[in-house]
Order: sequence, then structure tokens, then C-alpha cells
Amino acid sequence: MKEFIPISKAHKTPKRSLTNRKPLILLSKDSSNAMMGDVVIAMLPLLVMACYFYGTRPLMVALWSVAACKLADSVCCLIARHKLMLGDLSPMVTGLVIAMLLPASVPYYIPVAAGLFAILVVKQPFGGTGNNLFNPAAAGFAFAAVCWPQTIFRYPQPMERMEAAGPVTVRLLEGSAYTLKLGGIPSIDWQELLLGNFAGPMGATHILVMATCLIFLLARKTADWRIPLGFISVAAVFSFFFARIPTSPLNSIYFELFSGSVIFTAIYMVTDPVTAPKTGWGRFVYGGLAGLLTMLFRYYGGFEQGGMFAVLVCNALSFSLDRCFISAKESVRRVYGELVNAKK
Amino acid sequence: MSSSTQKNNLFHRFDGVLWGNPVLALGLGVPFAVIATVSMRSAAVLAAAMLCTAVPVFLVASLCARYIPQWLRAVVYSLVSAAALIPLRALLFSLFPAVFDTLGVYYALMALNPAVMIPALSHRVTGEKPGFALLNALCYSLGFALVLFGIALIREPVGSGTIWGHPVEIPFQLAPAQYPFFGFILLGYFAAVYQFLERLFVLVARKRGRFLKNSKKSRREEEKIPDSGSQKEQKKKLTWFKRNQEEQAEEQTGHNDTEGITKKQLDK
Amino acid sequence: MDFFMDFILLAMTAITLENAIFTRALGIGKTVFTVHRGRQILVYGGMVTVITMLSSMAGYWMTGLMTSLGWASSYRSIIYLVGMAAIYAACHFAIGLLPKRISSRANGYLSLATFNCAVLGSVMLSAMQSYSFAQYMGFGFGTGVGFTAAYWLVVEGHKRTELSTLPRAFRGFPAMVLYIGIMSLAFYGLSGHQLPL
Amino acid sequence: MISILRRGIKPEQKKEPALNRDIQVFTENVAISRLIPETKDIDSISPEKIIEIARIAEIADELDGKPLWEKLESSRGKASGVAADALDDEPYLSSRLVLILQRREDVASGLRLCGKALGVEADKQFAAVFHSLIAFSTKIPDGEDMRIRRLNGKYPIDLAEREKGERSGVLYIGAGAMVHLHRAVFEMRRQTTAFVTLAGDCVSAPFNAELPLGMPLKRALEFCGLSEEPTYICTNGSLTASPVLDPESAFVEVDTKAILAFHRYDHAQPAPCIGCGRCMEVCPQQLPVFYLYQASLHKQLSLLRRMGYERCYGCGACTYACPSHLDLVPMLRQGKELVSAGLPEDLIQQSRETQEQPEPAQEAEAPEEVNAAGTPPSEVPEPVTVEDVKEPVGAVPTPESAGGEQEPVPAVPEEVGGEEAEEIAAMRETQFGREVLSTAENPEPEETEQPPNKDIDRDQMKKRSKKRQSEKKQSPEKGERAASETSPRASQKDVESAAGAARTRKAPARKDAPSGGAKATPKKAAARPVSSRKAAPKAPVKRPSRGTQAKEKQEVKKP
Repeated sequence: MKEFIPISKAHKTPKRSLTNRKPLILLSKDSSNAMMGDVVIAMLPLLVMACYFYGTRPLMVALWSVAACKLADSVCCLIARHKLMLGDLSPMVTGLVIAMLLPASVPYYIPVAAGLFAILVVKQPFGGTGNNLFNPAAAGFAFAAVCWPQTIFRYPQPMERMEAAGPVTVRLLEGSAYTLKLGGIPSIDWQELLLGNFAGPMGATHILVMATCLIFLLARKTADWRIPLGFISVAAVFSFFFARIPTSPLNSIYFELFSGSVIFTAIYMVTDPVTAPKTGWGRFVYGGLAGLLTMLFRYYGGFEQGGMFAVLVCNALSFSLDRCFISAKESVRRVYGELVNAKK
Repeated sequence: MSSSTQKNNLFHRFDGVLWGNPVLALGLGVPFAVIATVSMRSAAVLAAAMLCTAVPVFLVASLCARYIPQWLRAVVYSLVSAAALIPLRALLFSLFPAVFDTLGVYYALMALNPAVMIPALSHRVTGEKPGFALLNALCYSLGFALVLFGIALIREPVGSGTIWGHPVEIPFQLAPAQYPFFGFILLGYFAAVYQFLERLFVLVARKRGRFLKNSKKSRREEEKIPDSGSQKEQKKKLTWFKRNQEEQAEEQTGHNDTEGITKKQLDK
Repeated sequence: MDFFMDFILLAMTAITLENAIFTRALGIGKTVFTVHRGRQILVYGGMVTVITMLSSMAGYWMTGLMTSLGWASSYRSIIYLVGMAAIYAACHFAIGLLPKRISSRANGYLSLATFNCAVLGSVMLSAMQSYSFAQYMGFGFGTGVGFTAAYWLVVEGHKRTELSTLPRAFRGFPAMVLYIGIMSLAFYGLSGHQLPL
Repeated sequence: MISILRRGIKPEQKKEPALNRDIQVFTENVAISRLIPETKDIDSISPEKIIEIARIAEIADELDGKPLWEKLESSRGKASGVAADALDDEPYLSSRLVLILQRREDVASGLRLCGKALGVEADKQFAAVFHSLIAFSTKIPDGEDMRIRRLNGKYPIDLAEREKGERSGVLYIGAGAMVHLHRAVFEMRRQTTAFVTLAGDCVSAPFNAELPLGMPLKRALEFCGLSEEPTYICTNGSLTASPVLDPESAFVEVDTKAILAFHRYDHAQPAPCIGCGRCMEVCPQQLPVFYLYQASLHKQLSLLRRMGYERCYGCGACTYACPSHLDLVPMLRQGKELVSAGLPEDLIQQSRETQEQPEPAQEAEAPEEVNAAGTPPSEVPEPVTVEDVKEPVGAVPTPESAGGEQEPVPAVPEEVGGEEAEEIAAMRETQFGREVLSTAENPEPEETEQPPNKDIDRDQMKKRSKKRQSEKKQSPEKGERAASETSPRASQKDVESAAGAARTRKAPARKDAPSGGAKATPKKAAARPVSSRKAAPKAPVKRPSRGTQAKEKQEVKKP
């Protein structure tokens, strides 16, 4: 046993030596920044796949959007005199999500513009990390989609290498979601569809990789299982009953879910904890609503992908969902208590 | 406080230009500021329409509002402004006809412009002297026009690469600058900047007010506000709410913007 | 049956594709930024819906009248306003029949709900599209309902922002306008093209 | 079975070192009370006698600090069962469990006494221990003398069981109180000690001790020998922790269960809440903790009321689970105080705006300035249109919305709420004045402890003593800070009188009183908690003298 230090020495100046902040040994092990880090980790495999398919250009796209987001975020924190946290990973997540949804052949100013829009219009005016009402990534990508639809929705063929710098010379194709929108059946066989080996967004086509990442996120409790479950199930049911292409309903599910960015939306955009509801049932309904709206936007919307718009609309609804579920629970408890009292 | 002090206060005579701007401060006339500001010309048309609706409506409100039952005032004002819009349309159509295609129904909707209706229906001008009403009409139209021109000055070059119809060289073009959502976002940023400047002004005015404490003018002001003392007490009583909450807020979420801005201002 | 289908179709269009607030910014007035209680929103939106429907029905008739006599088309805004004023007066007296406590409050909303850009706008827009009577009605009804829903959404967003620490410059009005802007971006994704004004 | 389904957390319990060592007694003074009649065996005394003895011996239940006799009296005949509460479910905390292990016969006889006093037959008497804690080496046998009920489940099992007991009529009494009752009845001893766990990762040899009441935590920590300088000291468990900032003027109270000292340098740096909702997943009461937190942070009282704020009993589960390391419990308690203080909405709004003002003193200069500064136009449009909003002329909408948040600030003081706030503030005023008087004028702690009106109960008194400690801590410039830091501790015990707690506590925070701080001498402070226990209603006359004797005895006999 070590020698005793008289505690009086320790408390010559109590206020400085003693704090009222709990030591971490009494608190939970993981931190909120670590949760963001999980999402970043879960997105790195997609980036690797994109680099494998398209060369180094996807890396540059991701770097540009992440840099734009991070820079804008830090500058806004300085202006608003928040505590500037350079280690904050949430702008990085925003930038990565935007990059993953873009085609690899996109000119660099588009990810930069989308990232700036996401941070300067959607995130920081509403209070920055943790306070934003809308998913910044979804809004940024929606902005890009509205501004440059021809560029955003024309994808290069995989295995066609592109230089990081210099003009893009490869041939650009329409995505499979566009084929569906026209009512045609995309001519992609199923392994390629699962592996993401077809023209599409650079990060959002690798179904198997994303499934693995989803398992990782669920295991780390970073993503709530209810949201992707509700999203995918409702989307599947919708495309089962209202097939817009002349195939068997199961084929319709298969193509609708795996083309475009439905799965990516379900895993990375809807599960954003900041903008999702907090109550369990609220999350379930939120996911289902997002799935339904996504399919509706894809069917009737002006663009071939509707995930980002659907996410925006659902973000606007999440607070109301929570409120109504909480008040419902409260009223149920009150009625139950009255019944118990009546019994006594 | 009564509107008499408003008139005596020189600062509040010219209300509506910047201070109490109808669009940025009161949120009136948002549709026109958002949708119809795709070009400087349309902004000019709307500004002219605002002027020539505000003048007669405010005059009517100041002169013969007391002869009209309250529930009928809105009807009368809207009809007056609609009537005032028709000759103006003929005039402006001869100047720039193309604008009215982009404006669509919004020119006709100026008849119900809230930036005119709400002040006219409130006690701002009702029963005041016509001179004051006229001044208000001018100020409100000026403020309205400022905002419209400000937004159009960004949207027209970015959207269509022109300013007042003349093509200009700008590095990039963004067709969506003509879309409604872009107008909303621009308006939001304008309003934010407005609020920021407002706060700066208030802080400066406070410092000056401290110097003027025992001058005649400020004493007159204090007489006009009967309950200032009780207000002070109320504020004192409420401080105990503040303290803990502030501390907690500082500790929990690291936002210490309050101190930041304040100190900066007071050092000035 | 066609009547019904037209009605439903135009109502859905006016609620979603051509939402009054999110796509055309119609009806964003003082109340949207100041009236934030559920019941008030419901009352106000209900009034707007009823009056929009009535006035677009009247608008159909008045449009036919105007086309019949050509000179009137340049005065159409005044003519529509007269029709709205008549409906307003009718509603005013109808509300006057209610008990005093309710009527005194309701009349406060009524004039704002009537002389509102959304009402006149829906009439004039449907006149521009040269709709049928059912479509007039459907468009009016949908405009009112869409206005109410959008108004409710905006107020929900405002309540949510009260639970989070915004930068002070953005508190209140600017945050709400940005909120509407982002929602209108989402709704633009639904239509995909710029609407006729 | 249900307890497994219950929400909660599973923190790792670090009890073994303290449990495996036997209880050390740091006081020899045995306060024999002449008033207690001699009794040999349990059959020879009547229930009334037991309660009377508990009252004379001033035994307090360490669960909530309430006097034992009150609890017995109140639930006498009604109770369907009685339990010796040894559910030490918080990490490091083992002061009651160790009693079951080492003072088993005392606890058993105390339990029998309580059962007799309550009229509960023997098979309804049991001792509750946390099963998953006993999973390690020592098993507590379920003997003839005392039935042991092993409860298992997630963390907030103690509070949850007590709440369930209130509904089902099972009275939970701390094991320490049982031991004290046994001593009082059979050894005629008054309660002058408390069983406390001394642990924490800078306590080199954690152990359980029996410490005299009123001993400064500083000395208590000196006994246990620190390997490092502690950077964080808390009492009463680690999850429902109440941090101590000045261990010289914090004392061992009747409800002190543990004194924990840590020398961690990685203290929680609160990050912005990202709304992950884990706090809501772990809340045993299934409260929407996230929204309660935000609402009380931004003073949205209507939302607080709608979301069942009052059911939070302050187990630190949400704080433990929060990945942003926010200390949620004090904020929830603050929201509760805000609501129970009952100030009207508009005043809250006003204070909210005041909070955003640079200098609250200058608020009342000119209304337009008050309006224009930072208040969003949606609420108070702008000086000019203040009238537009206020006067419901014709078209101007919402007669009732004109009354509420939309009302311009200068018009607020005429509201009905004005007087309410005034009288609340007045109450606070008088209490604060009384405190200052008592501390300033009469040097003897006994007189200071005389309650101005007899009906102020024991918790109130305890809070006042604590308040005085907090006063002592105040240097004039740091005044509010200290008060706000001790505020969690002060209202740790009871949630019913949170408002009263708030007033008594906030009083010094409003005017930080260096005078009160200067006058209070450490001797008086040391004596206070002991003497504060004289404040129990009934027989306040003979207390002071005996109190002084007991106190001096302790002062002398302390090693």
C-alpha cells in the first residue's frame, strides 16, 4: 500500500482540484463521436469497392465533399462561437454519404457544392451537430440532383478506369432506376446486381457489402434495427403489390430494391440518429413511412431516385411521430392507473 | 406604449425601411419576395405595385377607417388596392411587357399583399394623421422594394446570367436559382443577417442610452413608460431561473455564444 | 363519376404536387409565423379550406361570365375579390349566429383566412388552366387542405427548433423560412419541373 | 421474470475489495439514552414501545433520510410486508450488503422488531439482496433467522423495488436502520453513526466503516488513506452520485451510504447531444428522457408537463448510458423544479429572453430594445408592430395568441403571473433573510437550528444545513457557481419538496452572501448535521443540551 497523502494538501484550493464532472469510469464506454466513427468505418468498404471499380477518381470525389463539409462546419462553429471540435466526425459522415450517392464521373464542383449546401443551409443554421432538423446529406444530394440532374443520374460503366484529374472521357449510361422509371426491365443478372457490378452511384450499388456494414452498425448499436427493417419491408411490400414493370412480383421487389439507392438510403441516410425519432414505435413508423415515400417518389416523382426527398419529408415528421407516440403512452398509462385505483 | 411615442420617437417615424422591415422583420409579403423576384424587372414591377397600393390604402385607413365597420375594412382595402393596380398594369405593360409573363398571377395577388393589409388593419395608421400614413406608405414600400431588389440582385445573375436584362459575366450559373426553394433560402439568410444587425444596433443603443440616462430626453421617455420600475423588479426576481440554467447550458452543450457576442459588442 | 374522379385528382394534385405553401409560397402571411397552437391552426386551415372551395365555385361561374363579356377580363382580380367579399360577408354573418365567445374569436381569423393569397391564387390559377367545375372545386379544396397540412408541418418544425439551440441570428422567422425552403426543395423533387405561375 | 424484462443498465459492480474486509468502527462513543427502557427479549415489548424507542433513539432510515419511527407509524397495520433493504445495486456501494454478511444477527433482530412494530408476521419479513451481485464468491444463505430474497435484474432495482413496494404495501427499511433499531432496543443506544462504504480508485484499500454522523468527509477520507489526490469525490453511490466540491464542509449524514474518491483525469467532456435515444431505451420509468432534457434545458414547460416529467426518480441510468456524457439527472430535476415552482409560462419565456440579454439589469430601459434584442419576430414581431399584434382590430388574428407567447415583453409584468412570481420571490426573500439572521446573530448552532415554525420537517432542516454549507463555500465572486454545483446534492433526497428545496437552495445563489459565509465557523458546521437531527418535531425542548453533550463527546473521542 502506498504512503498516504494527507487530503488537506489536495484541498488547499478545492474548486480547482475537485470537479463535479463524473470520471469516465462511472459513465458509458462509447462516445457519440465514436458512433459517427462507426458510420465512417461502415462506409469505407464502399469507398474501397468504388475505387476498385472506377479507379482513383471516387477517392478524390469523397475527399472533395468531405473537405468541403468539414471546412464549412468548422468555419460556422467559429462564427457561431460554439466549441470548435476538430475531431467531430459528423460532417465527415455527411460528406461521405453525399459522395457515395454520386457517380464516379461527377465533376468535382458538384460534391463541393452539395457539401456546402448541406452544412451552410441545412445543418448549421439549425444549430449544428445534434440540432439539425433535416438530414444534411439528404438535402445536399437533393440539391445536387435538382441542380444538375443530367450529370448526377448518368453513370459510367464499372471497370472503366478514370484519372483523378483531367476530363472524363468514358461513356456514360443511364442508371437502372431510370430504366425502371421508363417501365423497362434492367438487363442485369443477379450476381452482378448483388455485387454492384453495374452502372450506378459509385457507393450505393454494392448490396452485399452494404448488408455486411448494416450488420456491423446494428451490432455496434449505432443504427437502430427498427428503421431499416420498416423501410425495406414497406418498400418491398409496395413494390410487390404495385409492380411497374411487367415481371413477377418477386422480380419487381428484386429490381426495385437493388436498383438505384434504396438500400443505401435505408442503411445510411434514414438511420441518422439526429433526425430520426427517438421512441421505438416512432422509429418503426418513421422507417416505414420513409420506405413508402421513397417508392412513391420513385414512381411518380420527377427524378429516378426519391430517397433523399423522402428522407427530408420524413425528417419534418419525426418530431410529430415522437410526440404522438409519447402522448399515447402517457394517456394509456393514465387510464391504466385509473383502472387500478378503481379496482382498489 | 402608445403610438404617440412612436411618432415622437424620430427613429420610429421612418419605420419600415430597415427597422421593422415588412418582409424581414414582420414576415409579410413573403410570396412576392420568394417567387416573383427572379429578375430585377419583376422586382421593380412589384415594388411599384406595392407603392401605388400602399399609398391609397393607408390614406383610406387614416382618413375614413372610423366610418367603416371593422369587419368590412379588409374588403374595402383589398378592393381599393385591386382598383389601384389596374391602371398601373396598363402603364407598366407598355414599359416591359415580358415581365408579366414571369409574374403570372402574382401581380394580381398584390391586391392582397399582407405587407399592405396588416399595417392598414392594425392601429399603425388607422385614425392617424394622413401625413403620417403617407410617410408609412413610403417607408414600407421602400423597405419592401429593398428586400425584393436585394434578392433579385442575387437570383437574376445566378439564375439567368443577366442583370436588368443585360447579360453579365459570372463564373457559374445555377438554373435552380429561379426555383422557389432558392428564394426561400435566400430570404432566410437575409432575415438572419437582419436579425444580427438588429442585435448589434440594440447593444449600441443600450450603451448610448446609459449616457443619456439623466438627460431630459431620456427622462421624458421614462415617464412615457409607466411600468419600467416594476419591469426591473420582475427581471431581478427572474434571475434565479437564469443562473443555474445558464450554467447548465454552458456545461452541457458547449455553446457560449451569449458571452462571445456580448463581450465583443460591449468592448466596442 | 368523372366529376368525382376529377375532384379527387385535382385535390391530390393541389395537396402534393402544387402545394400552396411549399411550391408557390401562397398564403404565407402573418399567421404562419405567429399562430402556433393546434386548435387555432385547425380553425384557420378549416376556414381557408371552406372559403377557398366556395370562392373557386363562385370563381368558375364568374370566369364564365367574364369570357361571355370580353371587356371584363382586364378587371378580373376585382371581380374575383367582389365574389370573395360576398362569401366573406356570408360567412361573417353565419359566424355571427354562433355564441358570442366563439364568434368574436372566429371573426378575427375570418378576414385573414379570406383575404389571403392562397384563396385568390387558387381561383386565378384554376382560371388560368381553364378547368371544369369539378376541377375548380377539387383544386380549391386541395389548396385549402394542402395549405393546412403545410402550415401544420411548419409549426411542428418551429416547435422542434424551440427544443434546440439555434444561432441567435436564425431564431424564429429565418429558421422557419429556411425550413419551408428545404421542404419546398423536397416537394420540387416530386414535381421535377417548375410550375406555371 | 419481470425484473429481467425491465429496462435498465448493467454496470460492472466493483464491490469485492470492500465486501471482503470487515467493518471498521471509527467511533467509541456509545450514546446511551436514559429514556430508553431496558428490554431483554423481543416478546416483552409492545409495538408502540418499539416505535417510541425508535423516536427517542432518533433512528433515521438511510434510504431516504426520513426518521424511522415516522415510517413505522405511518405504514403500521397497512404494511403487507417488511424488507431489510440491502440492495446495493450501484458500483462500489456495499455498505448495506456488508451488514447482511457481517452483522447478520443484528439485522435479523432489527427486522423482527420492525415486523413486530408493523404487525407483520414472520413469513412476510425478508431481506432483499441483489442476486447478480452475490454471484461472486460469497453466497448469502437463506437461514432460519432471516429469509433472504434475491432479486436480479438490471440496475435501478433498489429504487424500482421501493416504488413497487409502495404500491404493494411492502415497506423497505435500510439494513443500517435495522441494526440501529436492534442496538436501540437491546443496548439502549441512540443512533450516532452511519454505515458508509469508502471506495473509489484512489482509495488504496476500500472498506466499509461505521462513521460518526457529522464527521467531515475530509477526515473520513483521511482515515482510509488515499493513494492519489482525488479529483472527484461523491457520496451516495456512483450512479446517483452527488459530487462534493469541498470535503471540509460536507459531512457524514444519516443517509450517506458511500464516500467515493476518484483520481481520474479523463473526466466527462460533454459533447452535443446527437439524439441517439439510448437514454430512453434504458430509462426504467420509460420516460422520454431526450425530450425531457431538451425541454427543461430550453424551458418548454408545457412539453415537460405533457411527458410525465414527475415520474423520474433520479436513478442515473440515463446519465450512465449517454454516449455524449451529458449529466442528465440534474437537468431533469431542474425541469421538475421549474414546473413545481409554478411560474406562469410567459414569465418563463421572459426569463428565457432575459437569459439571452447581455445585461439583465438594463432590460427595462425601453421596450423596443427589450423586444428587438434577439427575440424572434414570430413571438414579438418588432417594436412598431407590437401594437399591430396587441390590438385585435378587425383582421388582426388570434385573440388568445395575443395573450401568450406573442405578447410583447413590456406588457408581461401586468399579467396575472406577475403576483405569483412576486409572492414566490417574497417567500424566498423571507427565508433567505431568516437564514442570514440565524447564522449572523446567534453563535450557538442549537439556536440556529431552532425551526422558526415547528412544522418544518427534517428534510427541510437538512437542506437548510446543506444550504449553509454551500453558503460557506461561496466566495463573493464564485457565489452562484458554488450554489448551483451543490444543488444536485441538496435535493438528492426527496422529489416532493423539490420546489421548497429550490427556494431554500437558490436563495444564497440570488444574493451571494459573504456575510453568512464568513460568520459560520467550522466547529458549528461540524456540529450541524448532528444537531440538525434535533429538528425532528416532538420534544424539541430537551434536545439542545443532550445534543451538545453528544457532539462534544464525539469531538473528543475522534482519533
